[in-house]
Amino acid sequence: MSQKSFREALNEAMRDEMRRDPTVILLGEDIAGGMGSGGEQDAWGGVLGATKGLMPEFGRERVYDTPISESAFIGAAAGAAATGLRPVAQLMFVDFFGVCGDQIINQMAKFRYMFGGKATTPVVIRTLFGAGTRAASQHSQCLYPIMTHIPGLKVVIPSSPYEAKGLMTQAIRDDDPVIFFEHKAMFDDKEEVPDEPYTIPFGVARTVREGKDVTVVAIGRMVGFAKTAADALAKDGIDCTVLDPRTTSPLDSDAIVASVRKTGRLVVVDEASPRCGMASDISAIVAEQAFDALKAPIKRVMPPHSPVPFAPNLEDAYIPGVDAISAGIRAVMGVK
Amino acid sequence: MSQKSFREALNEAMRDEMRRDPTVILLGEDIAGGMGSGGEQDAWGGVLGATKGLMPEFGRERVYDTPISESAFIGAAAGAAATGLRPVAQLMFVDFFGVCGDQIINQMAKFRYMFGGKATTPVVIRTLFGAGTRAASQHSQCLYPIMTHIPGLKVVIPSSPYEAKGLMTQAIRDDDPVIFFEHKAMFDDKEEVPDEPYTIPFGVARTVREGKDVTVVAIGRMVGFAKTAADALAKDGIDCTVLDPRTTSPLDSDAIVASVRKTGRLVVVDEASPRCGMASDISAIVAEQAFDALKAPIKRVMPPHSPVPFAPNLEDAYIPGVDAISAGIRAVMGVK
Amino acid sequence: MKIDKEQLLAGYRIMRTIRDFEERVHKEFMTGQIPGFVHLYAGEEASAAAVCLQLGDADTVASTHRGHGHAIAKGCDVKAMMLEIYGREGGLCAGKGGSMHIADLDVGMLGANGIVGGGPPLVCGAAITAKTLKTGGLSVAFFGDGAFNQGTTLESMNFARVYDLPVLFVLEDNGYAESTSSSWSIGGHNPVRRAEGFGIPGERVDGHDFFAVYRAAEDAIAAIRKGEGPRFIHIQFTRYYGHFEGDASTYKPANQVKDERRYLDALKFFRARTTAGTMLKNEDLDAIDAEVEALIDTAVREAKAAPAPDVSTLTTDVYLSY
Amino acid sequence: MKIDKEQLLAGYRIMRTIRDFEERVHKEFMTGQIPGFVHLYAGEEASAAAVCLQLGDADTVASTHRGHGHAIAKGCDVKAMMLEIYGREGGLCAGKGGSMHIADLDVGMLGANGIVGGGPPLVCGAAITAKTLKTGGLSVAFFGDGAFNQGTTLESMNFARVYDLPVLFVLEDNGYAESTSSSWSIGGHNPVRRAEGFGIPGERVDGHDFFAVYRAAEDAIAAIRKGEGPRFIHIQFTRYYGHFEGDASTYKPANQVKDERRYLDALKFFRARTTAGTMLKNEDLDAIDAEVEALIDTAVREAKAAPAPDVSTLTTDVYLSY
Ligand SMILES: Cc1ncc(C[n+]2csc(CCOP(=O)(O)OP(=O)(O)O)c2C)c(N)n1
Ligand SMILES: Cc1ncc(C[n+]2csc(CCOP(=O)(O)OP(=O)(O)O)c2C)c(N)n1
Ligand SMILES: [Mg+2]
Ligand SMILES: [Mg+2]
Repeated sequence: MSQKSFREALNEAMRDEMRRDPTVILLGEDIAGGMGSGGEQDAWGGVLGATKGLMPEFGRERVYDTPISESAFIGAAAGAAATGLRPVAQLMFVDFFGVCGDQIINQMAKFRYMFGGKATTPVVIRTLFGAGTRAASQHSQCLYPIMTHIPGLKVVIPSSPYEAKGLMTQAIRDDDPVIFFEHKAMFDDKEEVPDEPYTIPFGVARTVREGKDVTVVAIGRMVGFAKTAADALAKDGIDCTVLDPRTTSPLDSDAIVASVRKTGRLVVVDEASPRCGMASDISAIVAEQAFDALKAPIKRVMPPHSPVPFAPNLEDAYIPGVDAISAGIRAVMGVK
Repeated sequence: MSQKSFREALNEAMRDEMRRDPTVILLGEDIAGGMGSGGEQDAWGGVLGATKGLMPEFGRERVYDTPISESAFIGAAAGAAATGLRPVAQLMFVDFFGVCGDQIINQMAKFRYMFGGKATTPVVIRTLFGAGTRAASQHSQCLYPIMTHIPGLKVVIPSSPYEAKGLMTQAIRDDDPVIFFEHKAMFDDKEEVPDEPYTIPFGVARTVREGKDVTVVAIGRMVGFAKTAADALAKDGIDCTVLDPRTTSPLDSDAIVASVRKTGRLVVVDEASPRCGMASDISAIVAEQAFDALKAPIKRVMPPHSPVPFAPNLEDAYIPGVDAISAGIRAVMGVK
Repeated sequence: MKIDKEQLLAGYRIMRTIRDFEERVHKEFMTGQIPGFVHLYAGEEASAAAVCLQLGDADTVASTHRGHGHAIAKGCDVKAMMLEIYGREGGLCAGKGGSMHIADLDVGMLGANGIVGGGPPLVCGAAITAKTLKTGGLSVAFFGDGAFNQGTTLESMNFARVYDLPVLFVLEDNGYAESTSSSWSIGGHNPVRRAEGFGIPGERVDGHDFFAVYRAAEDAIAAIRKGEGPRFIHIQFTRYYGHFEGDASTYKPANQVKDERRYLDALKFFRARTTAGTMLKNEDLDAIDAEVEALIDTAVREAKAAPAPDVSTLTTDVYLSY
Repeated sequence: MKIDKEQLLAGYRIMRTIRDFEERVHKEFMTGQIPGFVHLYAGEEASAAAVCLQLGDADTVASTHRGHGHAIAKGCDVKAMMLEIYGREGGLCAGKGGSMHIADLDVGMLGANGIVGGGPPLVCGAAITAKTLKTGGLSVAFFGDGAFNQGTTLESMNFARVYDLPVLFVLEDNGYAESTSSSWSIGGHNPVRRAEGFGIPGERVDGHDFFAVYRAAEDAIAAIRKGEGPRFIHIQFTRYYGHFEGDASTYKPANQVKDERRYLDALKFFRARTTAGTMLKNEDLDAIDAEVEALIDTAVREAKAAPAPDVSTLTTDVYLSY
């Protein structure tokens, strides 16, 4: 056990699984770095450094730096998975989904079903997401609702370093295609993380905080914000449960519904664009399954329906923050 | 006014706008057909024939048959729109979104915002969607929730020939990027359609049927199914309002909320995959804005979370049909 | 070129099976009992046969929407294929895939594909598996002239080159993508030169000539197995039927359609060439013809008689666990 | 090659403006006041300058994530660009785009692009506009060596070819895509041959030599304007800074980094060549240097002093109407 960053947690999970299982390989742009350069090798270690050190340990036979050809190498990951490997491929930013989406939504996601249950496709697509780094409209999106929408994919969104390690280990061992979302603004977050490997099962929500008045479901980076808001509101006598679904597909709707049955109120905090997003998804499930328990309208805390802006003040206003979450909780409590 | 098929309605709208405005051009695979062949030209007229006759009338200077290079020609449509034309490009099946998604979600959708309001991108992407033709997993998806999720896109889903013509005319005249969904199982549907051009505004729902007990919101092909179900239930004394939003972005949430305020009950019928779909989106809006008016849980009638199967009996079971809709309506009415 | 009698007969059997399968599907499709779309491979048999004949268990192929031929050549069960095309229980893909998704990973057939250009990336992955697990296998991407303009295909060629992956790219140029002529759609009009632009050596062959394809594939496969990385073959031939069933092929010049079966038939050529001398006897081939005819007959009969899949399977096999 | 004194001075002014702009942004970035990512074009000036100098109002360019140079060369307002990079009110894109999305359609600059390979398809569209509206314009796609392996780029080359679109494809090969060497990533190692594989004539030039780029672009543009369809230029040069600000470029061999500014400087070469004889005088160039320095200085000062955009603009300009 030691303090580890989100980056280190991911690195350890990948390293340990590569040690454990020779069929685990990595693919991605500059995940080692220096390919063909004549200069420092492993100079890059992935865009935010999460794969640093893996090429030196496992060699270029298992760590594939790739040309900028996402369709080719994400598709190669799918093809390798269907034929016996466990590839972990990095789609550097999930915003680049559009140049290789077919291999994700029509190929890896559907093999098993289309082929009548014969295919096993244990592939992990790691990808950076989220706003907050002044990276503007094409490098700040969430897009996990798109992945969640597609049957055949599993979608994982860790909310802390501990979560990241356990969920990544599970993702690599999992036999289905997993899209693994890493929030780029969380890479330096630190907490106590075990040194040995462990897994966190998919589809089991984490209770971050237990309270009787409101259920707050938050995703990814929003979990920390929701906890901060809830802790502060506790001083005002508002007692929140904060749930982190961990995976949006499968989604632990049972835990969410059960919690709302206790609290009678739901706030969903989602950094994704609001239309057809995860906040709506969770809201709809609860409106169907726990309607009778609801004491107030379901409140969704989300960014506006606009691309992510560049200017810092605009981006800050875009992101659902602690204040917006507090306001949402107060609204369902009917207090100012 | 005359009986026209969905196909003819689309064809007329495109033809009339091309006559009216020389900046309207068409792009797509085999939208005329016979390119370079030495055989019959216009042999194809688009995969379901909606553009037949347009190349002979307007020439190959305005009707671009393309290689199978969706990124190139969908992106070209975006680039042409940003520089002064009004391109109508066909992405043959929306399932192919994954090979050209970037040009849709990151380029055309975001130009105006990213460029500080300077860009105008009047492009229409026509695309076939939906199940029911035994076309299996990669040719039967809806995917409009993905487009609806992306700020900057408008999303249109006509539910009949009359709707198709008016909405297509509006789409071509509209100054924002429009994704225009055409249900492939509806091309031979017929109804009375005016001969002259007309537009149907975006963001204004259509009341297909007015009733006091339940609001049924249905999309695309589901509108007809919902009407059939509602008409039959009227005999049992269940009086439904059926709303067709026509466009999912912008969405006429006011009309939906107002209707639910009257009826107190909501059923949403959506052919898209259930997670983060339109049914959830509409449900969440109502759970937020008309919670106090709701007398029963919101019911979503949707297909299962699986790819679309090939075998006819499986596909029939997959698609939300009249029976499933009736059952949904009965459920919110609390009757068997 | 090394090819013995047994292989010749095997090659002919594949071609005959494909031809009969497709002609029968064509006929049965008109009765309305086959659901959905079918794209027939008749006329293109020499490609699948001559290439796949030289593949072993460790080798894999990715196919296209026009996938029946590759599936048969790679060893998919013909009766299970027919059940699949009819959407019946016992189908190769349990009735969930249909014609456009015929696959059998157990025999190294990575799937027909509804997405033009869907296969080439997958093949790079299968090649990486072969390299990593040291199976000695190679992987073949069959793709059409239309698919040759799809970015996924082009990227894959580059990717295979920079990693010297054991991949054979087979461009099946049947002259058309739907109604669009490949003489127009392929800028530069020289696919071999395009492949060379990615550093991949290639050659062009007449796809009506089994022996020409066999020899080109033999050379390419030998180089790939030696570790030289990817190769490319541009096969030119004719599809006998429309793009899909229902297409009348009016975009083809009329005389072309009229003549192609008569003058451009890989099976006829094969028979003429192999029986002119002492290689094979007409009876050998006649025997295969009869066997194949019986097989296809049985396959269709069984498919028509088979029940639809149980409706409970609608939601199975989306995931291994969920 | 036809180039008069006025154009030479204009070309030098562009290069000097780019160089100063980038060096200043580099310096200011370290103070922490510039938000987000910036990718600097210093070292590559001759490409943007020599190409864009030959473009007119009807011509358009699509750029990359490394877009400042193309924006300046195509005539974007330098002060508004600086405001944009700082994320301030009055920015060229109202503060919403930032460095990676600098654009100004009014001057034919179709945008920097955060997506590698995002621009080439757009350029095909701008070329179609030019053809349809008979403006006589052409469109230039600038893209990097990394982008040359992106399917979108490759598809666009084919698309431009089959329609003979007035497009100039300019491969800006600065040796690296992030830390990946272009000598590895481009299969076949011969971009000109790759372009020829799509039927597009091309040539390779030294990008540190303004005159070499100018001449190649002049030839290409003349052919395009004559209606011969797309052309390709492979420009080889050096980026002086890291991939983005913050990258220490350790993947480059150490001596390479040390020497490149000294020996591979388009501005130095330009001065030496133009002032060796009677073409230009040193004073001419010195005057431009001083003017540019003052301009950049003002731009930075004004940008730092400018207010942030009004927060109400967060949700404006998503649509024209909604
Ligand atoms: C990405 C994508 N675009 C378009 C289509 C529609 N489509 C199916 S087959 C086909 C033509 C393919 O031509 P080619 O690659 O030459 O193969 P062939 O049909 O001639 O065997 C087209 C356009 C598709 N399935 N996928
Ligand atoms: C589709 C896509 N993939 C990856 C990236 C991340 N990325 C940004 S710039 C870059 C390298 C680009 O290299 P090159 O095209 O040579 O341009 P250069 O940076 O050298 O100017 C990469 C990988 C991206 N922005 N878009
Ligand atoms: Mg073809
Ligand atoms: Mg580069």
